[in-house]
Amino acid sequence: MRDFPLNNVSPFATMPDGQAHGAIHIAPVRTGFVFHVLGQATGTIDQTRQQQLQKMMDAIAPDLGGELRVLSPGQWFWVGENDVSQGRFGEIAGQLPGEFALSDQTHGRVRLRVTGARVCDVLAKGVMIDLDEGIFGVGQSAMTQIGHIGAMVTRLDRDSFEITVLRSFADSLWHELHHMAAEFNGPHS
Amino acid sequence: MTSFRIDGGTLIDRDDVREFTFNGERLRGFGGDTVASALLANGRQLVGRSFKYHRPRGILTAGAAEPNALLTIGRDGRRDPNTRATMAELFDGLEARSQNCWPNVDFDIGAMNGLLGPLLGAGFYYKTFMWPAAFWEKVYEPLIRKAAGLGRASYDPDPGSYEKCWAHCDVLVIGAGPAGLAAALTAGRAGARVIIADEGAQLGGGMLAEGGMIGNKPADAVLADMVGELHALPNVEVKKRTTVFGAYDDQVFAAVEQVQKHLSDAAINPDRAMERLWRIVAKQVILATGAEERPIVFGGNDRPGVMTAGAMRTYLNAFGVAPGKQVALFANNNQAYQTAMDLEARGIEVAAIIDPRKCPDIDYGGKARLIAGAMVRDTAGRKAIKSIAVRHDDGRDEMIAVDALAVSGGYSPIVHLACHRGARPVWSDEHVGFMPPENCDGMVPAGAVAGKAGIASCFVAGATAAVSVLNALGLNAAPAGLPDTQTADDIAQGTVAIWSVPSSKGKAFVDYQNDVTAGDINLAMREGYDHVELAKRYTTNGMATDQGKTSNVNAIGILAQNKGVSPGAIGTTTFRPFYTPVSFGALVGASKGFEFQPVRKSPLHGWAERNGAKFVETGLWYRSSWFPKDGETFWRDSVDREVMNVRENVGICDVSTLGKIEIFGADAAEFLNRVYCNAFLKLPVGKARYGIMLREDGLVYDDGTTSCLAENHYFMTTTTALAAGVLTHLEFCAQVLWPDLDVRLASATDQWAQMAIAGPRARDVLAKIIDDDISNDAFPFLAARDVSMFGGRLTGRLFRISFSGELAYEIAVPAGYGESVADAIMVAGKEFDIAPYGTEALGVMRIEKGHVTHAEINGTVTPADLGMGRMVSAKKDDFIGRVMNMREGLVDPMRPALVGIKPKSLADKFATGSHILKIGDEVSLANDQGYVTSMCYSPNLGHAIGLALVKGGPERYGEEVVIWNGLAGTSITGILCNPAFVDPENEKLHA
Amino acid sequence: MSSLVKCPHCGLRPREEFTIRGEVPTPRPAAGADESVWFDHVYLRDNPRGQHREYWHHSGGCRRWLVLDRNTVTHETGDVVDASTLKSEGRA
Amino acid sequence: MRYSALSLLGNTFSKNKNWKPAWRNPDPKPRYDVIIIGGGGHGLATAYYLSKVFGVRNVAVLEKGYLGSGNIGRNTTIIRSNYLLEGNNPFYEFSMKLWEGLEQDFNFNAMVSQRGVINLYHSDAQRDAYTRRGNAMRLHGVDADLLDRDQVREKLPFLDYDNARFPIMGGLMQARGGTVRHDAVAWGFARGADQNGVDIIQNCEVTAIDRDGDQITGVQTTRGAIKCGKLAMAVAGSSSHVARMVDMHLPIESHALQAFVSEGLKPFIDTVVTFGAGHFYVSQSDKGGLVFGGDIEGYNSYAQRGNLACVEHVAEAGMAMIPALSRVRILRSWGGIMDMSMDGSPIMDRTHLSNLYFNGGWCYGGFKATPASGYCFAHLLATGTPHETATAFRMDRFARGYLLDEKGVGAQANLH
Ligand SMILES: Cc1cc2nc3c(=O)[nH]c(=O)nc-3n(C[C@H](O)[C@H](O)[C@H](O)COP(=O)(O)OP(=O)(O)OC[C@H]3O[C@@H](n4cnc5c(N)ncnc54)[C@H](O)[C@@H]3O)c2cc1C
Ligand SMILES: NC(=O)c1ccc[n+]([C@@H]2O[C@H](COP(=O)([O-])OP(=O)(O)OC[C@H]3O[C@@H](n4cnc5c(N)ncnc54)[C@H](O)[C@@H]3O)[C@@H](O)[C@H]2O)c1
Ligand SMILES: Cc1cc2nc3c(=O)[nH]c(=O)nc-3n(C[C@H](O)[C@H](O)[C@H](O)COP(=O)(O)O)c2cc1C
Ligand SMILES: [Zn+2]
Repeated sequence: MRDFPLNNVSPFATMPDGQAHGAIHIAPVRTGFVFHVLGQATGTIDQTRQQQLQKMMDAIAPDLGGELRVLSPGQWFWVGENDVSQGRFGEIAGQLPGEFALSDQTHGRVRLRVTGARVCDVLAKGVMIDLDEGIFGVGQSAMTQIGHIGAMVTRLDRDSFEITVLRSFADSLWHELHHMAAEFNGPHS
Repeated sequence: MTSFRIDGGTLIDRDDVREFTFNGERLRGFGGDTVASALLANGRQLVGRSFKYHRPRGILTAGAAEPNALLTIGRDGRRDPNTRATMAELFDGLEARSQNCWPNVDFDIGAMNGLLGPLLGAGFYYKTFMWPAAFWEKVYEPLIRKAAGLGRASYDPDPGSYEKCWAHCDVLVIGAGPAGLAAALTAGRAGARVIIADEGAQLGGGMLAEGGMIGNKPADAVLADMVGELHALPNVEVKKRTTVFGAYDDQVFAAVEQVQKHLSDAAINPDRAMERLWRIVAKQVILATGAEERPIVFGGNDRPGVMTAGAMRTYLNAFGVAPGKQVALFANNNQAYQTAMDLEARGIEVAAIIDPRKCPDIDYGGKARLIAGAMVRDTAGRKAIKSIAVRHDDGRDEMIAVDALAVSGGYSPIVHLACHRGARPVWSDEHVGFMPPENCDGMVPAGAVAGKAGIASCFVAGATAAVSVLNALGLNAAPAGLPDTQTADDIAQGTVAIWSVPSSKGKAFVDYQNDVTAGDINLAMREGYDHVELAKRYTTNGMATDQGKTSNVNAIGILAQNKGVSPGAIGTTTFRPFYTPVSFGALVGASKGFEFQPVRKSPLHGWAERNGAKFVETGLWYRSSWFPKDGETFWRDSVDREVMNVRENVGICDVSTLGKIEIFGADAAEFLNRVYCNAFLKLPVGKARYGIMLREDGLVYDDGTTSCLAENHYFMTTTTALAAGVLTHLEFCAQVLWPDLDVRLASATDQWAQMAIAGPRARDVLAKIIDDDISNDAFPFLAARDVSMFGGRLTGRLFRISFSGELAYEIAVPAGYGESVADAIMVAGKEFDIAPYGTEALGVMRIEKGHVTHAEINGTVTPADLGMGRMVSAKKDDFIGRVMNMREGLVDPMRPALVGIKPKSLADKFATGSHILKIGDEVSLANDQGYVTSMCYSPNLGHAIGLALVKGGPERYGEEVVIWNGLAGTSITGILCNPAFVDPENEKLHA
Repeated sequence: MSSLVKCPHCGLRPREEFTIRGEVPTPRPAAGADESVWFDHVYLRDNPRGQHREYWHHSGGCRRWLVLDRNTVTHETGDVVDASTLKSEGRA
Repeated sequence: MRYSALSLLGNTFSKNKNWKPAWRNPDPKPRYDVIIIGGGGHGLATAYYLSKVFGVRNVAVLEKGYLGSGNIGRNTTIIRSNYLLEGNNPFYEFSMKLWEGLEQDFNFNAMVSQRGVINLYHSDAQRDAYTRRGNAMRLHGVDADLLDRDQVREKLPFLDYDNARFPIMGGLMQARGGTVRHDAVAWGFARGADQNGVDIIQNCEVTAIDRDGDQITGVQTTRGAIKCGKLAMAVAGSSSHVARMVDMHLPIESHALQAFVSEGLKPFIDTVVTFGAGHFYVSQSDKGGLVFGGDIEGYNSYAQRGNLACVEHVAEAGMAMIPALSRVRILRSWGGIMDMSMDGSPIMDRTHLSNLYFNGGWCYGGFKATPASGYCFAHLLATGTPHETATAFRMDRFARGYLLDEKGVGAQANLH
């Protein structure tokens, strides 16, 4: 059984890569990693601590090129585009200073992207936070709810968002997003 | 029938002819018409029948307050009962029907009720229909119910889709009349994020009915300019056909937008919503909702052809519809005279103006005869008004022939939204109406809602209101430069209240829709229901679909008059959401049908599907419950086979849905020791332990295993049902109770695909894919650690734990690899006859083994009740639930405790939920000994077995009892026994 | 503030994202405290008409337990703090 | 004046001019043998049975607002006796029996309508729980039937059987359950009590309670001080607030619950239906409105209103059960304040003060209890001992661990 083929199956395995609703595109992200970084909670979100952590990460794993997304005081998702093996994860977890614990969530939290000129109108059908660019700028993340489903929303660009969701909800969210985007079907949107 | 369409009509497009049917008859209207204006244009004054007396009714208003003209529009799944004809836009092919009449609206048998009028006064049903008692449900009530209700709702599914959105703004402007438009322009020009919402199909509010000039420009041109500019401002969002229907905490406003309901079937885009719910979060709010014109309460005031003066003006100017050929006006205020002027300007004869004021302070330059100090006391005509009876101030009566009557009893500011959160409107003698509450619940009122009238003063009021909210937002602003108009004036100018015409002949309606008359209100007072809220409930005034928009203030006035106090001393009834009724569809949005709640899928879902699983909903999860094979037609066939296969060979089961929590931190062990009732401090690395978690009240919350993977790193599993609850509970403990402990929690439920491999050959199977030594010595019962798999290509977490009671392991692998690993196990296990098993088989095996689940852990049991009293640590000085667990009632020896139960005659069956009685005892609740919590057919034992919570518990092993199922009408003899039916010595577990 | 809560970590969020536990009772008694003290802590509530301190969990966001000072009549909210900060003040 | 078809006819001829007030509007007397605080269903029923069954007639009911302004006037009117626990079921069945003869008893048509209550189930576990419940009812002689899917479909063909997220598997039915016209219950009891000499005093808020040692001597009200022999609290959502006047802390939290009514419709739903896969229950009123509700808001509140999130949840659950509701429009929503006890069951007992009696903790289920609560509370007040069906509602059950937790969710009020 040593050679038994092992496939890493994405919950989006059967989903098309860039499904379009007029100008709205919904695309799964099937590679990369999501690590949950757990520091001791302090009761407030601390920017300097995050910068220090980012520096440490860059030093420990420069190859990963990941970024931090705030989850709560002392906790982040460390997200990047490269695939990371279990072994490599173990090394990184070992190298991180003792004050931080690391939990691999690459399989538990999956990502997709929604892009297009009317993307905010699409997301406003599920997300309560104000997506006005002046308020929720590029690079910002928020753990929130899309309809009934919890998800992290990250602004990648003016018209582009990444959504990180628990794997078990991925299928439902995928369909929900398509439903939300359906009105932009057609050439004019 | 003759057409009443005349020239003009700013809202209609005469090139856009639309056909529709009314009670089956084909009629025509224009684009821009409402159903009401189209009906009036076609000379249809009679449109429906009233609720109780089935009186002929026409169209009273031109807006949201309409009490009479409720029609059923559409058919099948697109049927909307109780639709206000005044708000429904006409589309091509629209089908409208009258309601509450049989056989038809012209000849309605129900009108007989009118003869019984006096008998059917307010609250009559409370006083009779009591004898004989059984007749209520059999005879009286069905009759009442048949008669009650208005439209008939469809049972057909609604083909339309719906959605809900959030919106954010600096300034929300509610209402787009002159005040709202001026406010939105001012705020928009200042750069604020503005949302302006209006329920109408077109912005403009009162301006739409304005036929004349504003300054030196036609009113419609002024309006077009303003609307054009608003649309052009990128920071202003204009929402037409959008009713703000509720004001909630923290400036959250609920609004519903008619996206496609006004379109013909052919024009509907199925990818778009029919209606859209908006949840608007606003920093500042301007209330520019206008004022409602009140009818006057006089005899026969409900005759078709009677209409509010403002509505008449709207039909005339905006829709080009003449209300009649010979019209009278009955009004107690100056504002309403405008209707007479406009009628005359369009060449319609105004037969008379009846004004109850002795010397109205108005300079009416028209031709109409002005009868001052007089009142209309009655009307005549069968299905439409033919004449009015006027009582002069000298007591003389005069009949005047008319075919329409405009009435105006003053104006009621539309204060609803300012009162949804409990604020009360304030009576104003000056305005003869209830004004917005003192601080207006954080909104700034502007325009008619604040007592202003005239376009000029509303412009100014709107702009000024906007400046004040902009300043509050820290924005510098100047009032928008707006067209000049006439001087400002007051909406209530010269209004003299008349709450009901004392000399009324016949029924004088206060609430048209619920058929409440002035007499009913007087009766309620006489009988002691004199508080405004009691009067409302006793008479049902204001409780119809219009919520008393046109009637409440008149009812209050009548109460006040009779008591000799000011209406302010009576007060209003409570304003509640929804301002106008809102469909379920809009409030539900996309969360309907199968999409009611999201589905959670296990990472092994695809694998289970490929293996033919039947799924079952467990909370949000879909779990594989059994795996039928060819030839198996009945679920039990599969389940029995799966169970036997595990007990004899080996099986694989998806347990990924169990909650999994990673626990890190220097104090993790101490933390676990405090949240579990049993000891956890000394759990060594590489070991798992079964734990019981109590609530602080000492009862069992959840159970599961926790493993020590490394120093300061633990892995907890919870039941599927309480996965979220346990995490939340642990977070509470960590953050609130003991923030000084270093413990960090991460949910890992979705990260891992987890499978149970159970059965005597479980080790043989796993050894084929796991590189490490998993012999009994190397990996004994309760061992737990990372293992290398597939020649080092994968690392998994292996746990030697068993729910089935067999030699068993649970292996967790990163979710994406779950399917491959499960496939590999199936291949590896082929030679051992491995078969997948589902939650049903799992359930059978755990009952056979006497293991508990939430069927037993039902929130009312202690560990001792479950036979696990010894697990409760006596040594630990503190853990959640320790003290309350020792209360007298929780250690009572007669508490129900866990036992096994089986039928005495092995062929007998029994059901979960059956109760236990002592043999020979009378069947009564007092004799209840307990109940069956779980049962199954045990293929190993060949008969039904169960678990039960029975008073006295294990003391009673061996006792014969009655297993009583009154619902099924069965009662069998059972025997109480040890719940471990299979392998009570745990030999298999340790093999 | 019963429609929206200003989470000190996440900003303004809808009530749907929160799990509410109810009143902040008397502090959790010491392990050796009397049964009656425990009874008080577990079962008795002030339940005032007016200012009220209560636990809300931002379960759909940062997953922190918060303590809200909220008025039970007007629903207006004063302070919202991370619950862990109360313990150090001896208030939890 | 007795109400009957005859009196109705007679008054019709006199143009309804001769109807007498349904109750007097007296000024408070200086002293009463028993003062009941709270003119809701329970307070009024207590006064009615005290005066009628136990012969105690020098009684006042003090109501801070108008008669029936509390929960009695704002609930979804469902009555049933489908309780699980031995401490609860006989009491609710006693109440059901009282409902069954109530209108003739107090000569007021409260439209007691035993149209049946069906609780749907969607899983084996729910079916098992209902089997246990139904059998507990049957043990006590209460009617209960477990319906399978087809039987439910026959009675309620318009539920979602085809595309439901949580398919309907069946239901537990109590045919004797149903609805009662809420306001009429308050009015009927008030009129009945008034005719027995009870003073019903509206707009009279109790602001303080006077005591002498462990004795209550009287109350201070917005209409002056009034002395009393015994004092009885039946203030539902205001329990903690009033109890605080005598330094009593209660295992109770106050929570808001919203209810709703749709536009009037021709007959649409014949029975009361509750949805097992979400909080939703619905019936149709005699006037034609669908009356329905859901779960409490979750936060403590004394404001009789709720928020939009709950409105949406209720609508979602409703439509999941009945897809045809999509185009039915909701007319009005309102709220009431629930006295949520820490085990979800009521408290009816003496207190630490010798002549103070407490009745509360009814959560969102106290309407159906109204007659029995009045009867049993009157029994307790008159005899000093609990009625045989209300012995489990003791105040000390929490401290002693004899909980009446039908749901099994423990000491968190908002979960009950
Ligand atoms: C929306 C909703 C739906 C419900 N649905 C159901 C249902 O379907 N079935 C069911 O069985 N139950 C239901 N209930 C619960 C039921 O209505 C209540 O449990 C029950 O009415 C409470 O008893 P009561 O009638 O005596 O209370 P209330 O009518 O609330 O009476 C208490 C009275 O005390 C008065 N009061 C308070 N403080 C003072 C004071 N200081 N001085 C003087 N007077 C005071 C109040 O003004 C009030 O009138 C529902 C409740 C609500 C709000
Ligand atoms: N009712 C009358 O007949 C009457 C009486 C006096 C004056 N007027 C005239 O009306 C104008 C008053 O100006 P104004 O701007 O104050 O009021 P308005 O009546 O012109 O505008 C109010 C607008 O708000 C809308 N609205 C009300 N409640 C709403 C809600 N909940 N959601 C969405 N939209 C809602 C209405 O449909 C209307 O379009 C003046 O021109 C005045 O002369 C009319
Ligand atoms: C069973 C029941 C049916 C109701 N039906 C109606 C109705 O048909 N129309 C209506 O306007 N209100 C109806 N209501 C709501 C009342 O108008 C009112 O909102 C409720 O009694 C609460 O009082 P409040 O809003 O004055 O606080 C109903 C209330 C109940 C309890
Ligand atoms: Zn947060």
